[in-house]
Amino acid sequence: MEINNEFTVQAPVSQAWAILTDVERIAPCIPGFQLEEIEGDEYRGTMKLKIGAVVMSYASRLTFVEKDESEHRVVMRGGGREQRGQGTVDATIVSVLEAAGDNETRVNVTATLDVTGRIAGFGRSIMGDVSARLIDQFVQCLETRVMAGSS
Amino acid sequence: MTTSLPIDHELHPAGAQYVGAKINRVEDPRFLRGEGRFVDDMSLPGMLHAAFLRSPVAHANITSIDTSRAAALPGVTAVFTGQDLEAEGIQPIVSRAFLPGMGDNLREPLPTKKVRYVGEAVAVVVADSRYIAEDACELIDVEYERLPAVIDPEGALDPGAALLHEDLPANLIGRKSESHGDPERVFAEADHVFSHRFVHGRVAGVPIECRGVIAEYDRGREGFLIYSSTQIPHLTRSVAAECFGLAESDLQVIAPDVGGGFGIKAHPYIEEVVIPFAARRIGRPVKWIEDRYEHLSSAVHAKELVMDLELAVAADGTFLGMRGRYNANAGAYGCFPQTGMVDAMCAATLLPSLYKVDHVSYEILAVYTNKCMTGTYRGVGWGAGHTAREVLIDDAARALGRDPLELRLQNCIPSEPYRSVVGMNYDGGSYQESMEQARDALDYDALRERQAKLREEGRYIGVGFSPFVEPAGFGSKAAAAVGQKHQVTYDWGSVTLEGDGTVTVRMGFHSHGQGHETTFAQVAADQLGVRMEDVRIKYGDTEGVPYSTGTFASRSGVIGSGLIMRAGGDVRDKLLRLAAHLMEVSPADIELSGGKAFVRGAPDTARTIKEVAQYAYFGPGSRQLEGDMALTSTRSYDPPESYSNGTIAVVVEVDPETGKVTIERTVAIEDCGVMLNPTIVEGQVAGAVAQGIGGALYEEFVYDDDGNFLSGTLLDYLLASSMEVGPIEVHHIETPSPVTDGGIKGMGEAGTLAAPAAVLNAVADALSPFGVTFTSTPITASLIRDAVAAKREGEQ
Amino acid sequence: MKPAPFEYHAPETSVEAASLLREAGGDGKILAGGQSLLPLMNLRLARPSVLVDLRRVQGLDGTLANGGIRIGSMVRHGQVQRSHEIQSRVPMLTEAMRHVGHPAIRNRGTLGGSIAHADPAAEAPLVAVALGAELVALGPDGTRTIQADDFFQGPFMTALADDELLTEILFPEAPASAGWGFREVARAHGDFALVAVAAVVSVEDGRLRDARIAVAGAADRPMRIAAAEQALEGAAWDAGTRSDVEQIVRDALSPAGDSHASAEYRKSVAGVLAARALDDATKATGSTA
Amino acid sequence: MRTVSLTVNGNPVEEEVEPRLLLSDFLRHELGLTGTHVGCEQGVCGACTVLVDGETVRSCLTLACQADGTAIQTVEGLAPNGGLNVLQRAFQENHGLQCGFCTPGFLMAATALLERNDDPSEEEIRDELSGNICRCTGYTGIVRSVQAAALQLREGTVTASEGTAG
Repeated sequence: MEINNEFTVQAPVSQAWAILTDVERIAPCIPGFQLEEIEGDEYRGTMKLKIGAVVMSYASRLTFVEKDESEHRVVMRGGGREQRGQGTVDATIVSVLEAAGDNETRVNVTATLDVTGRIAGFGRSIMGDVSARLIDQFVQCLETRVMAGSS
Repeated sequence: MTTSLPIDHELHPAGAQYVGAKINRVEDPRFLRGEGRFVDDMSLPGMLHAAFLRSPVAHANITSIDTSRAAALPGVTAVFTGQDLEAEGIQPIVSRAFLPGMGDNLREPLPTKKVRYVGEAVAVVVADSRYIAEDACELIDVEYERLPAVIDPEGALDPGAALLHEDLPANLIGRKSESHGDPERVFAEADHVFSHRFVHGRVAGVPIECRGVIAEYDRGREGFLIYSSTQIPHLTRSVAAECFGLAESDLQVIAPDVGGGFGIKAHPYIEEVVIPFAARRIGRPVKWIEDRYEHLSSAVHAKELVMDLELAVAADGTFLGMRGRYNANAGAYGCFPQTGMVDAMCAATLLPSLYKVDHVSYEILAVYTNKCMTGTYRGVGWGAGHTAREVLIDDAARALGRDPLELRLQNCIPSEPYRSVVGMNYDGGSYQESMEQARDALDYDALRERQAKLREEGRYIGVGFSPFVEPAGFGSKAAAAVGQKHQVTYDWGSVTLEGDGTVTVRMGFHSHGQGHETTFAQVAADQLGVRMEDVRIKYGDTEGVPYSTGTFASRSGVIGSGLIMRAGGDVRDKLLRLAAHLMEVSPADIELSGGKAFVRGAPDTARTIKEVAQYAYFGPGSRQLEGDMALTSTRSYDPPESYSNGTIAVVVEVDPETGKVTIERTVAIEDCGVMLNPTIVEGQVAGAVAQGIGGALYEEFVYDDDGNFLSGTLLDYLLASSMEVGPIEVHHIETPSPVTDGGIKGMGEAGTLAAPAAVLNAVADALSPFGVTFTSTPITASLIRDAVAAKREGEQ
Repeated sequence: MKPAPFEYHAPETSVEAASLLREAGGDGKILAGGQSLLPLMNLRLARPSVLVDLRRVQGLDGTLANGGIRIGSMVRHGQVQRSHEIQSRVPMLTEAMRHVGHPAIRNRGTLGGSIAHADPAAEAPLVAVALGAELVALGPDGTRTIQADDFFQGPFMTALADDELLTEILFPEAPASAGWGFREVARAHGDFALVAVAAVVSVEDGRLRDARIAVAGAADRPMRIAAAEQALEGAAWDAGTRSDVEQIVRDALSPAGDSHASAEYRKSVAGVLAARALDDATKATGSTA
Repeated sequence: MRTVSLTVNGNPVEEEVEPRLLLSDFLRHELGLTGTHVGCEQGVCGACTVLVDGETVRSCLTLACQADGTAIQTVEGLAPNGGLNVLQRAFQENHGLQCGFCTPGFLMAATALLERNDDPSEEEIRDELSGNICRCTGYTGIVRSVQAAALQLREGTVTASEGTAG
């Protein structure tokens, strides 16, 4: 499943880049994510996905696969495994930043998701809606909290 | 209807009163009181409960399994993986190759190296309760190394496709081509050639009782007692014995009351090996009851076929030739004993059906993919192939401006026995008459008038016909006729007159809804002149009944009745001699009826059969009779090919804007030769039709491109309810088979085989103003509406 | 397929229930009828560590009519369906109940449970949105009223906090001039809706007024189609308006396709059902528009 | 563990149960009433239908502790004298069952229907039973059975829940 999202933040590209490549600063904005430890380039924590009564907890890790500052392109790979149960989530997230004005940056995020386990067998497709909503929350948080606090 | 047949005994001996009558079922009261005994109703002393951990991924190497956290959970007795079974030398289940170039398929009871579909069992937990066993499954840590999933059957043979079985050169299960007549020529010369690619959806029988196994190990005798919800207790015993390296009689397999089968329970399964293994290791009985997710994801699926069909037609509508290519998406393993070839072979060999075509060719192949293995489901590949063919014929009729029923009648074979070009020996039937009877039952002309009138009001009704022949009474010859020569069947049964005058029939044919306790009692009672209530039909326990390949493929009625007629006839002869001896007359003068033996024409001479039996068992005088006087006989029967036939017609109304289909009427004409009990025939037809309607409109197992299984609940895999199915009218024609014992033909699958084509044709007929045709099943509301919309847009 | 273990409480007051939820710290769930929750628990998709059963809580199972009608959250679907009082005041709700599962499900499932579950294809949330219901939530700090439009926030997501429970649903009194329509297409009888549409509209002097149109099954929540409502304001219900509304509804939605129906199907059928529901609604007003 | 006390087929029952125990498992495995069958545990098939205070309920979607204080009727309670009641007999006479696994659920659903309405139309019968799945009969025999039972109830003096020796 591929999810595409584009948003703008009120900050110049260089500043946006610095924030978006800093896991410790963006972690609080990832809905349900609790950063627990950092080892080298790997960030580990718990990702709790809540869709009404359905709650999935994943032991998760996040690494940067690519950080190309000249192209303002960053690729992250995340993976998680259900803490109870056998399901997994793997995500490759490609973000490309582009100046949209003096103090404005357009961020294009493409996430490729690979979900297994019982949640993946949910016949009615709500994962798209859920993911879109999670990304909305993430962006909103990013805009209000991080960018506001850093400018 | 009486018949004169080349058999050793009559179905209706003098005095017979039961066969052919509508008789209420004798097995019903226990089910109606909730006193049936299904596997999950059993409890053995000290019994533990098992749950399986199943693969969440479609294709992966197992790099490690850590069961320590699970084993440490309070209430857990043991956790076993494939390594544990391998260490004790438990052998894989083998489905054997039977074509050149085909390889055996070996399935480890629990995989040691790889998982090949979502839902495949990886480990088993045994605990004090199922609840705890499921808790523990969540604590097993399995590391998987993901491999690409092979989902599309057409891509499965690409050189770059991931290989499912490393011991095989490719994902090919088997391939076979046949050509009869000169199809190349007739296709080149034909005035019209119609063709389509038809994709039949993946479906299954989905009985309301899931599977289940209880196993107990007898350490002293080194043998197993296994309860299983199966249609085939003897084959299950054979396979389990082989896996354990034990003699057949070291295992006792009991199939108690079984809550529906439909072919799904006609295969041995890995749980029938793993649960006994666990019971042996632990030394206590272990129960596993398949839950609905396990059933939907891991009990055999069926009928997923990609079919390319061509029909060559002359200018006057005569069918000249048919060609087909059948590619079965057979899933990850080969089912025992048919292998994944079963659906494609069945579909292909029935290609000409009841049409006079002299030029037919087909290619059959089946491929391994990362889905649940396929096996048998009522109507098997016959149904899928039938749907593809009958839909193409309707498309052809529309294109030619011909009435679909007239076009079929024009090309239909005669009623007499007929050898089809591919070599099937139809034993005669009512091929044309059944179509005519369906037409009359519907009042066809009036229906067409109503259709035209309603269309003016913007309402769309349609009618679809689906005439069929159904291979039935499946013995070795029928198996060979559908390309399954390797599937030798073997069935025997015994009839015994007990010392109290009651009759015991012992057979391996399990009954899980078919009503054997009634129909076979009818046959046996008529053979021995006893009252039905004095007959007991025993089945299901490998210790108690003779060997049988089991109940599937509409075989029990023909073979079971034949066995009873043969063995019962033997006992009858002895009974007549005994009665004659007792009554001091000639055996030729004795008539048996209503539980009495009497001199023909002199009912007041009657002695009860109980008296005669007691005379045999306990009366010293009977010892004066010479020869073997055991009042029991065991006989086998492997019948010739026989074929039921009939026509199903469906009337629907379709809402083109929402795609909603309402089934207004279903008419089923059934000719299964001599009927044992019309009530049961009607029940079988109606039930099969309902499953056919389900397959046409609602049912499908869906996998996404990664091999995730999307149909794990009955909200996803939708079964038709009383609101969707609607009333089903059954009409009978009775054309006795000239080749089987008693003229009986097997029945029970035709509705599932033939109803989907009737539904698809009816919907397409309703929507003919839009020019909609269908090339897949199921035709969901979404598919129907979207097809109409595509046609409307195309016009704009 | 058995539920994971949980702690079970059956309090006698809603206040007690709310404080139990607060103590559970986000891992608690309310058990009302259980007809949505228990299947998820059996599948272990839901695994609350604390279950707060409302069966003994007083005062949640009544209805009170006063112009509109207040329905306690524990009133069961079957009771809603059979209530003459509800039928006379909120007939759309009565009609919608016919489509909720099957009799045995309706005998247990509750109106409040269904609304709090917020299945985007469910009937009760759709009717709540279409009729502008007010939802009363009770938490440890007291009660608050939430408009239906604000209550549903996403698939199975609501404005209820982790320690709040729904106690009452308040359906406003419908104007005498209003008519209603409810249309649903499901794959099979009693199955969840592929698409459902609820519409209310008044007719004054031959013109449509105050239309409310809501769609279920074609978005992440029951969704009002404001553009269609505006287009109807002051219009006559003729073939042109009908086809405009059908198109507007279709264009307002961007549902996802899944194994049950395509995205295009859901959009298009939402439009079709909206038009049909408005046919019913305008007809029910008894006036010609 | 929680204590539940209730009546089952008129008999008082008091048992300690784990909160997560499903009512279906409680009836089948704690009380030994195995006539109530489990077909999906997803609330779809209806095989586990029992009457709780006279109303049909999916016992797989009910916790045993939710049944505290209720009166439950299962298939075993339909004809306590070991015979068949009117409805059960109608099922036998109209071929309303084949494998018999879904049958107890259908009997309970039909009992609830006939208690409310002894003259249901075919449409009403089909609607009322649509929450129960039968994979064998195509429903034809089941609908006919309920119609036959309704006719007998209208003509006779028995009620649907009364057991009459068969």
